[in-house]
Amino acid sequence: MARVELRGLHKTFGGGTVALDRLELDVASGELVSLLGPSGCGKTTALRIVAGFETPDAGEVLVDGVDVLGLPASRRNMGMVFQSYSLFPNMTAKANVAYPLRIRRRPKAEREARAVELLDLVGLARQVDRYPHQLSGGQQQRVALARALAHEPAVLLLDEPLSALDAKVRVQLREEVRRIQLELGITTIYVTHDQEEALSISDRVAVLAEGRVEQIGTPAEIYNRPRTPFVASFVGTVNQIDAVVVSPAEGAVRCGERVLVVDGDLSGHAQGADVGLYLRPEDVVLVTDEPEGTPGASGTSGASGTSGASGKVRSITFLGPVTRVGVDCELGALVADVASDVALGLGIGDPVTVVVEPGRMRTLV
Amino acid sequence: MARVELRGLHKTFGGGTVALDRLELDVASGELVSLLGPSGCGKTTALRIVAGFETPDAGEVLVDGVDVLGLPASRRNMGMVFQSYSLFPNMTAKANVAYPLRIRRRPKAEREARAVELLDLVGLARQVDRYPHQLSGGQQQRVALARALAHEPAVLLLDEPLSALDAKVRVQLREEVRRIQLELGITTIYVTHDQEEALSISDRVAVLAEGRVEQIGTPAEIYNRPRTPFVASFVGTVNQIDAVVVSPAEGAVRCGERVLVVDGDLSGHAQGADVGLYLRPEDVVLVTDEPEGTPGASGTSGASGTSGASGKVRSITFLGPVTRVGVDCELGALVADVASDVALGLGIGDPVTVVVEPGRMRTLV
Amino acid sequence: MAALSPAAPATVRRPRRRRHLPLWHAFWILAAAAYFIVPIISLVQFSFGGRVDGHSAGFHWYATVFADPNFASSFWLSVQIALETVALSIALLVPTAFWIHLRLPRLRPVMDFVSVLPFVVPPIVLIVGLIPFLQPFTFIYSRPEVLDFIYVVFAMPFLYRSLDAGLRAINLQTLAEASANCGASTWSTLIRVVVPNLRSAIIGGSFLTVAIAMGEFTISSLLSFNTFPVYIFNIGQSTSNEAAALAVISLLLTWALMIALYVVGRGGRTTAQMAATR
Amino acid sequence: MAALSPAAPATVRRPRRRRHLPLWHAFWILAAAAYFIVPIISLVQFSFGGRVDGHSAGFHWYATVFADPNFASSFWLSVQIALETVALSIALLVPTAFWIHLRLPRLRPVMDFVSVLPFVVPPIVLIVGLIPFLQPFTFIYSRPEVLDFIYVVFAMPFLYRSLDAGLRAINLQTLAEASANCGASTWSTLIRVVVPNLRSAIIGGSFLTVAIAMGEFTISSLLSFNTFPVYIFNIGQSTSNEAAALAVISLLLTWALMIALYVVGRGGRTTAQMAATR
Repeated sequence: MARVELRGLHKTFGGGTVALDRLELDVASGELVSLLGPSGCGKTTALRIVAGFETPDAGEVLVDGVDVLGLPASRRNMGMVFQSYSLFPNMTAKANVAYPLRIRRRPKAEREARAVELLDLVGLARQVDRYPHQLSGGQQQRVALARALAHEPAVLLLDEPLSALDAKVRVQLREEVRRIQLELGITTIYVTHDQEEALSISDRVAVLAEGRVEQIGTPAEIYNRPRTPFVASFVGTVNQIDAVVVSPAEGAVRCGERVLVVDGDLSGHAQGADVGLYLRPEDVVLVTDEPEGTPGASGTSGASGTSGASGKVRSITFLGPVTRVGVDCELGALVADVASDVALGLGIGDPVTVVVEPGRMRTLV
Repeated sequence: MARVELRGLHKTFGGGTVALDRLELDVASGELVSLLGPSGCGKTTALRIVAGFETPDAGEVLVDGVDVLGLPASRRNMGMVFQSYSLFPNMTAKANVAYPLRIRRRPKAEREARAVELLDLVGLARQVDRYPHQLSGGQQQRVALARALAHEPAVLLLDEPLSALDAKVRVQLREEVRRIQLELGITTIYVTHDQEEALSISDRVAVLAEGRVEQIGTPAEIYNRPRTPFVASFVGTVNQIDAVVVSPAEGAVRCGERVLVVDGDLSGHAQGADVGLYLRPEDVVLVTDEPEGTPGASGTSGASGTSGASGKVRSITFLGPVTRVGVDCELGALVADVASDVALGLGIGDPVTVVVEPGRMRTLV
Repeated sequence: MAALSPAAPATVRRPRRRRHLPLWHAFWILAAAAYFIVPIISLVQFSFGGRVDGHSAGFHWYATVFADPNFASSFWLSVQIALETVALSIALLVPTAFWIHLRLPRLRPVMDFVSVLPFVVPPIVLIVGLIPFLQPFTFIYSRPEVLDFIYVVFAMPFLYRSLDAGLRAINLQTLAEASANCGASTWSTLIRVVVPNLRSAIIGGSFLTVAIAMGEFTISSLLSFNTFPVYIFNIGQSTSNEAAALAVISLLLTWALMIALYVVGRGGRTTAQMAATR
Repeated sequence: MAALSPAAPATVRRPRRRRHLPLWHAFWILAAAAYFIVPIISLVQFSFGGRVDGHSAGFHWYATVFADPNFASSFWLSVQIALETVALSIALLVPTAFWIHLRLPRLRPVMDFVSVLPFVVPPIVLIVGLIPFLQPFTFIYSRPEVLDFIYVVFAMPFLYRSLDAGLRAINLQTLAEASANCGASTWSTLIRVVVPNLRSAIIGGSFLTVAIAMGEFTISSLLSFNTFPVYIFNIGQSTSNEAAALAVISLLLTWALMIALYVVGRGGRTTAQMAATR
């Protein structure tokens, strides 16, 4: 399998828009790396440069150490799945998958066998003779995936392949894409703007903003240890709290009237400096202010948390497994995700105590 | 405010497709009811009949007890927000919002004042003079909402208003739609195929399938007490487990070699009858098979659950706050959503014990 | 939002309103009758009209037409010119339209503009300008092939617009990139992916080109070539019944073409439906 | 997936490949030159050519043209017919196209088909059929207004297609429903929402209609009306230099029209961009 390196990729579009700003990225052999970012962050441009559909102003794209930028797209040996349906409408599913082999003048028997085998792999063994317009959106993208794999490419490129599909199909198909990628062990670059998709499918996620990699790491690293405010707010939901550093050595900050100990390195900050704290909604624990003896709404965690701030319920949004509760408290306006059966006891305007375990309140690394 | 009743709405399209099958629905004054279902379930047809864009084959649409089917769309006094952007491209945001009042020949000063007031309500006070093509998708839908409210309609109709928007904008805008709806107290019918959207925004959710209401209830009722397999699997993720009734009176079923006590009424089932159990992934607790003394992965719940089935980890998908773990166990192939920090200790192939609290395993009501 | 207007008036008309056939709908039926059917009926009547040797004419004028050697020669001249025009047009325009859509989309408005030029510059002006220019080059001027090159220009808008619509319907950019990604050269993509999906656009545009080349009168008359329309016109100057018979024959040939066009058009709609599933 | 072919050949050409100007690109530049520029240059030369009273002609032929009272009368006759044709076409086609798109989309392929009829039925055939039919009705046949009705049919495809493209670009169904939901009648929707958004389509189609009505030669010649193209032709039969001067004047008028068309076309693209943001 192939190793892909993007070195100092720079691309400016007409009108001076900087699409890529000296982008650096390494994808190890057999790895699936997602490029995650909002629209306009350059993720699709980067992929299209790798595929050969755009030319960078500067930089290199190395596949196993060899720069491929001089090669036209048709000779780069990459398989690509596009965002919009890209099947050839005049060909059946089988003919679509066999097309890369027909171009390579492989014998008819070989290419048909391989097409059937790949369609079986993507779960469409019974739809081989259907035309694209006879297939659902999800099925069309499965065929597109099979076609992208037909000529045994060194690298698989996926450009938001699931964004046109329904939520249920999207979840199902992303699991299959991952299963097939692991089965074949093919080096893969996956472009998406959907953070859950990126977290769930990737070996590593590269979060892009304004043409640069803001952070790259495993899904858990990106989610739990975001390095910039952009990553923290783009990946998942986050509460942001302003604080002032009290003691860099002990990791203590003052937030309103309270002194809290946070997770993360404060050594870069001077005493008295402003610092942003962030806190995931699932790490905010709410304790209802009920008479002693009745257990708090969140049960065991109760008063053991270090920072009990009293507040009031502002909004309650049922999301299924969890309920998102908006609370106004001394730390500011926070949202907390609590188990839905716990939230059933809450009403708007109820007084609650907000408890956060010390390790959960973090500064950006 | 107005009460809306749909009585026996029936609609067949050319080719014999039944879009609506004697649909019944009551929407109380000031209530927000979502019509939730997959594409083709008839939800949009129902909304378009209420709006006056389609004519049913049979049935009535009553607004405050008066059948409005004889009225053309232009005289029904309803405000609608469409799925695709529906702003008039030749008019500014302000002119778009003022349009319903221009049609009604209100004085220029009045309609301008009202347009500015409504644009302020939807958070676009500074974009009043922009043309639709100068606005983002989310802003266009805000203007469309303001326009739908301009003539003080009796009923607000929303046809998947957020489905063309990005995930982040979608979440933000649905909160605002709900805020404005509560502020104005306007009777609202909201069509969506996104179950989280329906759960989070509605007073009540009507789940539609094949032109009929499968179930109607509050978001928590729909999520926690689905009445049909369709509702259980369409709303949220669900594990389905086959079992045999042992004792209808005690709510006991046999599942593989185990006898479990389930939540839900089994009195309709005979002893020995097959029954489907369902179980939300967040209700599956995994206990790692570690030496005594070490707490189980899920902490306190541990061995206190009634049904410890031993199994093996099949897959691990990081989703952010939770990690979805696939487990093969005696109950079948299950998925469990566990807190991500808990899941960090798990690897594929690890032995685990699956514990389910008795109340969590449910039969369909 | 202080007060709401009442939800619905108390009086409700129950009978479902069938929308009336609008006025212009009726107009178009009458117009079609007036413009196409009435002249054609009068034409057919006329082609069987007049008296020959004291008897009613019957098929006399048709027989006269087929007996005239100029009928066949002018007809085949027009067919030959039409086919040459179509072949030349396709060879030039299919790659051009493909390339403009794929690589030079900024040129699309320019092409849209160029493709209306033949309508906007009156043929009479072009020909008045061309005649003094062409006259010295007798080896071109005297051969009917000169019409091929002129008709290519006049038929260009029709074929180009047909191709343009066809190319817009197929998501060309993505299909071409997918094909390149599969290893195909641009030429290979054109032949294996684009042309098969443009089939009905090419055929539809070709029929129009044939119809225009077969029916054009002004230019061939001014350049003094005895094409089929010129032949009809000349006959019409002398024997109007015979001209009517000729026109009927010409119409029947045209209708055969139109039916083919309609069948192809249905095929085209199927392609459009495929495209709509994107 | 057993073995993978190597990722990339070892030899890599570094210099970025600028795509070559393709062959047909060059061809079209030459073709445009041959078809439009060369005749026009020859035309202009010719209009200043010949000798008058032993001197070079200079603006002599232009002076002659403007001195001829038939110039003004034929020109204004054509302008009058063109404007009548445009007014009639817009009044008939805008509501028709709107209604078909909104309520009878199944008729769209039929309209597409009807709108090519005027190309497919050669004018010469229609006229040969119409003349014997019209001759008895002298009160129509003898007035130039008969041309309005004929030109409406010939210009219909252009205006209809322009409107069709305009209507496709504006998401008509949703806009009309939104307008109805706001309380507007269908008529009100047409006037306040549809027409303003079709402005450039209507103006563009109208210019084409004007150009066609101003430039049509065959029919007006056969029906013996002295329209501007017929006048040019008749002059060309006698004084070819004067005809060239006339053609140049005609071209300049046409170009004024084209520039207007281009400016409107740019406006149209802005509308398309708006539509693209949907």
